[in-house]
Amino acid sequence: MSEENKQETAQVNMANLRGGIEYASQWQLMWARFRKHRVAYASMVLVALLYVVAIFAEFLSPFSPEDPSSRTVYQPPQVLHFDGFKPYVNKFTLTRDPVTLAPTYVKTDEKTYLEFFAKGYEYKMLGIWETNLHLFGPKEQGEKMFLFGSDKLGRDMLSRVIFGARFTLSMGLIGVILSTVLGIALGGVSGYYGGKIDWAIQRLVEFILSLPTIPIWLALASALPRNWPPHLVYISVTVIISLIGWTHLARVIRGKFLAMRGEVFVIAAKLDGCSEARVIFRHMLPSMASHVIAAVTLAIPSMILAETTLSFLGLGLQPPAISWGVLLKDAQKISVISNAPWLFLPGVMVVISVLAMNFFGDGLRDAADPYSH
Amino acid sequence: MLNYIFKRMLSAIPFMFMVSLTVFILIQLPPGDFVDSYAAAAASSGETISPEKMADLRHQFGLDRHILIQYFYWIGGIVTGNFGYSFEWQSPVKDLVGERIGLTLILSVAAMLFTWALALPIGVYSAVKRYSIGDYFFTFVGFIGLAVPNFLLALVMMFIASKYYNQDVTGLFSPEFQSADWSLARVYDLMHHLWIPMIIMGAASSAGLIRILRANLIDQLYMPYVVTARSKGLSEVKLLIKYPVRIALNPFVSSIGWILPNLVSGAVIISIVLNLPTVGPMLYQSLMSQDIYLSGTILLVVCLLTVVGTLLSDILLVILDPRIRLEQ
Amino acid sequence: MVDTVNTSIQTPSSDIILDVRNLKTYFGTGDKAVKAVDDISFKMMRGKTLCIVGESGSGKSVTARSILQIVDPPGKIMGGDVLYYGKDPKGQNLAQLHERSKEIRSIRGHEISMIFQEPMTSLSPIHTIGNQIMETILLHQNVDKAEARARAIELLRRVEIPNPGVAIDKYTFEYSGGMRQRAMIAMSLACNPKILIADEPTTALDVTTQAEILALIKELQTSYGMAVLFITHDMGVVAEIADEIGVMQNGKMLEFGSAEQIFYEAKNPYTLQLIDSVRKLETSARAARGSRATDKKLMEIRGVSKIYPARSTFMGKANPPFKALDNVSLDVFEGENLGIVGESGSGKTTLGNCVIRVLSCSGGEVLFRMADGRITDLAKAKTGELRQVHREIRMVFQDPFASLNPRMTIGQIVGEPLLVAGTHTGEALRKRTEELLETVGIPGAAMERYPHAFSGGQRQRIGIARALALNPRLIIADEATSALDVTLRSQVLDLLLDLQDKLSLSFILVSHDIGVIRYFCDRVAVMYKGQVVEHGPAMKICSAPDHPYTKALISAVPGTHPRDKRIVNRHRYDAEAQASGIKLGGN
Amino acid sequence: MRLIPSRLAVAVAAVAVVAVPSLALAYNQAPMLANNKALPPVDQRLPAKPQVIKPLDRVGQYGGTLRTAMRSNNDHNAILRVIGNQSLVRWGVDGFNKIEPNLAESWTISPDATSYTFKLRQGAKWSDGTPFTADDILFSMNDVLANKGFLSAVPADFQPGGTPVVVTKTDDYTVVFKFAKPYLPFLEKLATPVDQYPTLFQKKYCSQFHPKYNANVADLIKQNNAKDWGQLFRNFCGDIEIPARWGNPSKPVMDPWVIKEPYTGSATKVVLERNPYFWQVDTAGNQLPYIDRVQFQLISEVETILLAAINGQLDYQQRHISGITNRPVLSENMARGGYKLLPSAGINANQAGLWLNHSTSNAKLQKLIRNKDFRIALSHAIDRREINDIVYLGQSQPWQSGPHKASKFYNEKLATQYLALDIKKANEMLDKLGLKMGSDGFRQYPEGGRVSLGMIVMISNAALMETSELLRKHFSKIGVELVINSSERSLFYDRANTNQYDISLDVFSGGLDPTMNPRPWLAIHATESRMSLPWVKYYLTDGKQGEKPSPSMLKRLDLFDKWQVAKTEAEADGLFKQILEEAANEFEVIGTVMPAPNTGVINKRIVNTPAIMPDGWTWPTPGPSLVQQWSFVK
Repeated sequence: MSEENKQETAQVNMANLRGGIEYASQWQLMWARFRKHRVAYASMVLVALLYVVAIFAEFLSPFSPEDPSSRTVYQPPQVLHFDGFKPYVNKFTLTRDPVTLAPTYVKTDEKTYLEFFAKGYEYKMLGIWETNLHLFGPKEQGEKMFLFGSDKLGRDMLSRVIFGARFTLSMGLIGVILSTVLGIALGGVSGYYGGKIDWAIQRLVEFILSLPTIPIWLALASALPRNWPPHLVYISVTVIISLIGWTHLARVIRGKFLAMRGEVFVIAAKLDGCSEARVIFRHMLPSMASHVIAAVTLAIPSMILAETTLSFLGLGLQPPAISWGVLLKDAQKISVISNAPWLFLPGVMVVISVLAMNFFGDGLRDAADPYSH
Repeated sequence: MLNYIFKRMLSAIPFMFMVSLTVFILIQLPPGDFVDSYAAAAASSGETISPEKMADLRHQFGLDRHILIQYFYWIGGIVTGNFGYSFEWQSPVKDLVGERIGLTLILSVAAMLFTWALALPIGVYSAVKRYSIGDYFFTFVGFIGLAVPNFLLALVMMFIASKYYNQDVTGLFSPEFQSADWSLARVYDLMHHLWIPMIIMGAASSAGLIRILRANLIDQLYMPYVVTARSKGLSEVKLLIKYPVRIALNPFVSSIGWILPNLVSGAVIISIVLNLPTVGPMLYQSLMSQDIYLSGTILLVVCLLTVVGTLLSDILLVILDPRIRLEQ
Repeated sequence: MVDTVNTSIQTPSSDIILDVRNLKTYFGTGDKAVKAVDDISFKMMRGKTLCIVGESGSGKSVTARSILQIVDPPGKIMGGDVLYYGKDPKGQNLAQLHERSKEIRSIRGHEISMIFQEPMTSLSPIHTIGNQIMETILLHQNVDKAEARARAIELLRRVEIPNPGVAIDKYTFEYSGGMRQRAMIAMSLACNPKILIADEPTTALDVTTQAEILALIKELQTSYGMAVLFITHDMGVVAEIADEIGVMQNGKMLEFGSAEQIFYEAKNPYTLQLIDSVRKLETSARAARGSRATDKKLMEIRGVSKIYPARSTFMGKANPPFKALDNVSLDVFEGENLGIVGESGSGKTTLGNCVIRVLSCSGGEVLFRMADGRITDLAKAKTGELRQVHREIRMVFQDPFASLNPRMTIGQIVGEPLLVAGTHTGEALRKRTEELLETVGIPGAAMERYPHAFSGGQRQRIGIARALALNPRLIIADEATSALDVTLRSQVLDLLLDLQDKLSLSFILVSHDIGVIRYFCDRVAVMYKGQVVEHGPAMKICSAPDHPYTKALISAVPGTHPRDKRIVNRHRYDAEAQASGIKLGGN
Repeated sequence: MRLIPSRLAVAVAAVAVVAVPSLALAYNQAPMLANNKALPPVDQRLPAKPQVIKPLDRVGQYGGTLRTAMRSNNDHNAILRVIGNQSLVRWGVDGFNKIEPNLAESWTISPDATSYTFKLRQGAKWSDGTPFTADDILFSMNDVLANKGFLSAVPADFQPGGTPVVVTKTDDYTVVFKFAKPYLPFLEKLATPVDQYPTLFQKKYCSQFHPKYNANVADLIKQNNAKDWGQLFRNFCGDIEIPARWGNPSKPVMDPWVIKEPYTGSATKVVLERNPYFWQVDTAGNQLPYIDRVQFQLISEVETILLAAINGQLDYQQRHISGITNRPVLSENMARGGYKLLPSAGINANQAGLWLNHSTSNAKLQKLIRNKDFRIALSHAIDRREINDIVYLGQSQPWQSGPHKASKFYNEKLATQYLALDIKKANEMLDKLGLKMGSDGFRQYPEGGRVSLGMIVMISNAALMETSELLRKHFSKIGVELVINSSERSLFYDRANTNQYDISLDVFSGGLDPTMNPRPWLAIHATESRMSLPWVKYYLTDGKQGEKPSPSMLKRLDLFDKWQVAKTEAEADGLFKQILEEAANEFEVIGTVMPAPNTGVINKRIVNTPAIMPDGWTWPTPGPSLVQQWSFVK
């Protein structure tokens, strides 16, 4: 750095020295190390993409996920073709075999042209302003197209998968945040103070860990008063899953705190006259932050799997709410496997998102300690 | 060692008591009781049950008494070996659970052995050959095992097995062996049916185990005692097996503590889909229909399995690692 | 760049056991490669001890390991020859052998064996000592298990480990520091090697134990007639045992010659500086600058004791309660440098921690006269009062790397005490921090950089700057210099003395290094097993002590004159106490 | 659990009979029984005049095992359905229109329809060889059913108008059922499975668990740690609808097959073997049943049952897989599974009926629901063709709540009024009711607030869930908001019974059995007549509790009381037709579509199965089609 901006950065740092928050370098080191891990970096981009899809679900989905239409029941996915630069899909007509009643689709040569920023169904963007603008869709507003095929009621699977992401991914996130807060609070207290509190909290952790997860979810989820509307059920299921999830994190945090308590620079901070809160938040937590973040990213996938399992058992979210678990529950039929396999696409999405988060979390954990060799 | 085990057993008693209380209350939480769900189930298949018959049934099952009285009746019974009556089957819970626990254990242990057989070699390989193509490949496969929801995997595998290999998928035994007593042919038939559930249950937990073994082994590979061993003239392979792998095995062994409960509870889902006669489907049904004594007993047994599992892994750890045994 | 040293001392080839020529070992490839060993040549004579000395990072340890090709990855031997004449008189070039070949493996542990610095981590934690020794025997000699076990027991007896029949089945953590190193030596002698490479074997040991081990190696060398390649950074040890000496720095061999030539006719300035910095610690700088001690009592330590309760081990066998401090009484006078010396386990660090209340003591009182004259008992002070005390008594820590928070800039670290006390904010805080750093010789502009950007010595200076932040009256330095290279040690001590003169400070220096104590302190207290066995003026204690333990301690300190070797005629304090070193659980 | 081994009882009977010289055997028996030495010859096992059954297609062949599947819990009635309920009388093979003699050879009804005299089939024997006599019926009716220790009250079907039936016998083979008031529907009730009590318990075997006949029943109770003699009795002799009915191999029965591998909690399959003493023969004199064994495979997951059927591992399966959605996958795998399709017609009046709650707690809405025009408007808003195409693959037809054409009570208006899709007319009618359209596209009450209907649906019924989502779209087109509260089964009933709903989407019963299940037109069933449960309470407590029904309902309830005590068939049918006419005029509840035909599977090599049979519980499919005359042919 040239001389004068070195001075200038010195001023900047000193100015907010009072706050003492500015420790960019730790993150810069971690970020540099993380970027070297190509797979983890790509996974991070994918995860970010998934959450963008979850947030802008209405805008991204070409059709409303809930409008049934009898003419397009169990329509197989349409392949996208390009006529010059104009993308289009071929229309299908539904004929039903009189004996077996199986829907058979005959490809016609009529084309449905698609375009970006097409007009579609009305919705409130981010709950603020009314619009009917969608990322892409058929040119004429009434037309239909099914890139991911359609389900039993003729609803567009692509839109349903996109809306499903909203519930499943957000449930994963909120659940993890809940269990992180619990994990840090309890793990921290038992790690920092030790003695009786530590003993009690560890016994509680052991008790919860020894309860077999799925049966307990079963019991808790079935204990839900089921006349609640879907979003209330959604929040309570998230709470249930995180009730069990925090124990692993609590153990990681406790271990870190115990190790940290003996560190020389922590003793030095105490001797510098720092209050207990300052010792924890200014000296101990920053060096643990990287490990906590890594543990959190690895916890989200298990939350997503938990949601799908609960929905499969018919306990988590119920139709008419839409989540990947609910979509998979509907697909869980032999009749679907044999003649509507595209209904398993939500399963593929679950696998992709869980994989991406695992690799992302793994990369974070390796990069977590920039000072380790 | 013995008094340690005895002490652990003693501390397990209050623990199990607390578990049984929690479990019992959990089961009673949903609105309505067994008779309601029985009436609902009957009604949904067209048969209707009059209100006074329902009151009759409630009296019969003793459901009109206060929760705590029911609990102490149950716990009192357990102490004397009577686990109570299942409402639905009208037969003692002990017999119902007795037969199925055996198969659950067989399935879980088989899945655990499969997990270890898979995780040990892969874990060692990907640690020694860090960041090689093999390492990335196995990590990827491991994560796939972790990522695919097991009920989906179960259904698809079952469909393929029955459609293309016309494998009988209606249970752990083909019909003629179902109630036959144990014979070699029956064991072979069991093996023939066991491989699908074993793979599914093993896939997820082996991924976790590979990650742990790989991380521990990497730490041990560059320890000074490895350099000492090399300076003594030991060959790389002998050196690898005797020192780093041996020490990295300790957490691997202590994984029994958390693998057993996961497998048992994981088995619930897979048994439902694959229709295996384990405690899984019975637990799910009894929870749904609030057959309290039956589901309470199963949950209690599963928790007992967990406690035993953790104790087993602690003991194994002590045997394997002298540092814990002798040093404070 | 110093010209390459001529090593062509013509001696008949028959008694050369090892001839290393233009050895190059690099880490990494291309221009970024680290040249750990850069074109080193030397010869080892049969039955003689060659010492290679150099500071950390000089490449001495990599040289030793290159001989047996057990360099940690990514290190690789790039060139040069290592001719070994032990097995095949015409010489075998070890450098050409592939690192996994059978030939090199038949030499490792059989012809040439090695011992390391930290036996605790160099021996397997979960295999018995016997198992690891028998492994070498069974590997190279075709004998059955019973025979191998008998040989192992014999070896343990050779290295003076008491009742070896029982010791053979014990684990590493059940041995004391010295005993572990003896077991390591026994293992290396399993197959009567012709060369023993010792990579800083005594650096981690107390001075008395170090003396025992050096004597043992000397005695085994003569009885086995083997050559010893001794790697160390301690010139005192070199003076005591070396027949020939090689001085290394940054991968180069600066000087090579007999002990006489190096110690008395050294030509290379770096060698001279090494010798001088060791000799310097045989004088007292404090005395040279004139004592600033007054007779006003600053602190009175009365009957302080610290007892750790008995803890039952896993199997229920409870070991007795451990008395770390046993009724210690000491006075500290204003302006004085009080030294507390003792070996590991003597309780010196515990005393330091109890005084500043990092640990609470089980009994006794620590009276301290505050700046405003009030006398407070630190042992029973409440947190509020304690905070005021911690402004007047500050601490400097041993490990420079661990004592600075890696995630804060050094400006923030040094400024923390001021920030917390609220005495300075904003610009005033920045100026005061810069001033503090300047006083300890660190450029103010470096405030924005992080601890990982500084060397050990610089970090220790930053630690000192932090201690000075609140204008303390007493600084407790707990082994403040023991983690530094010998050349830096005296510089830091000089810095502390300068500060003392400028800021009228008093010091309590806790150390195991007699040289440092003699150089820095006015008065010294000697501790052994939690008790103060003797105290008095530094010069008297360090030259003519009264108490037998102090005598043993002082006599075990290696001198810096090959001509009057001191270890060989050292005084041994209750030998059986030393010998019965196997106590349950290291401390 | 074996107390007095039935073998002993058999031996005693055999000794008494062997003395008779072996006549030229008029009847022949299944080869399977040939090697069973303990059995007397077939002629002595059959009654003097065994009932002759004419097989539907042709005389069958003996042998084979009928493999079918059932769910592993709460599905015990699957066994009753296949084995069939052997009552005094039975339904005709093709449906509800005819009652045929079964265990009773003949019967006479008193002119005032208050007393029924049944002549029993002489010589018919229980499965352990003991003769079936009037004493068994008296034991079942007077000693068990009437005993407070067994049931707190005699079932309603046996105490019409509150006074229990009086059962007496004039001789060993004649029994008289005397009612206080005329009780015409008694015969039909007897044919239904829930009223099989008279012929359920054998006096000789079951009396050992009855305090009146066995003094030391107390230690038996302790021995089997039962709570009281009722539970002990049920464990050994079972009851109409409990798993224990199929749990005791040594319990004597009159059914064509006898339990061999009992149905217990941990069983993975239930096997029944032919009853050597079964009292029916075919036209060629062969003792029925043709099939040797019936095997029920216990499977927990419905999809696995479907997979087993496709795989050809099941010979007969209707339950759980006959839904219309499985029709494509079943028909595609016919060749592979070696089966042919077995269609059956649902007996419900409507597959997805809208029970509008006339006493909903929401006062504004209640006034609207009670207004006929609002109901007509809602009906016109429903696009029944779309429901039929999507949910029932176009196999059903629009229908309201009336009985089917096949039933003699078919009422053209009640079945087909207001079926047409007419959004314009619906909107006009709603406008006339003063429900102005709000800005958010939904209508508002005159006094403010959006018109919103909360509809409860059972989560486990996929067809109802899909129909509800379609209805929501249809109603939104006329500005009426429909909120779907899908819920677990047990909660569905909990909420329905506590009146927390505006609409309940559920089947309308009474399509083919209107007199048996008149629930959509009469507020008489405590949990199922959901047009208004408070009205039901009013009716059941004679006005002391609940809420006074609408004038039209009061008129219908009065007609129903008269119907119950009608003396002649003609009088009864006339009254019932008036009830249906009144219901049609009121148009209380709205229907969507008739039940679509269900399709089960039956092994290609099985004959004598009816072309189409009803699919219900009062006609316990496939029992009344006489499974004992089904036969494998090579």
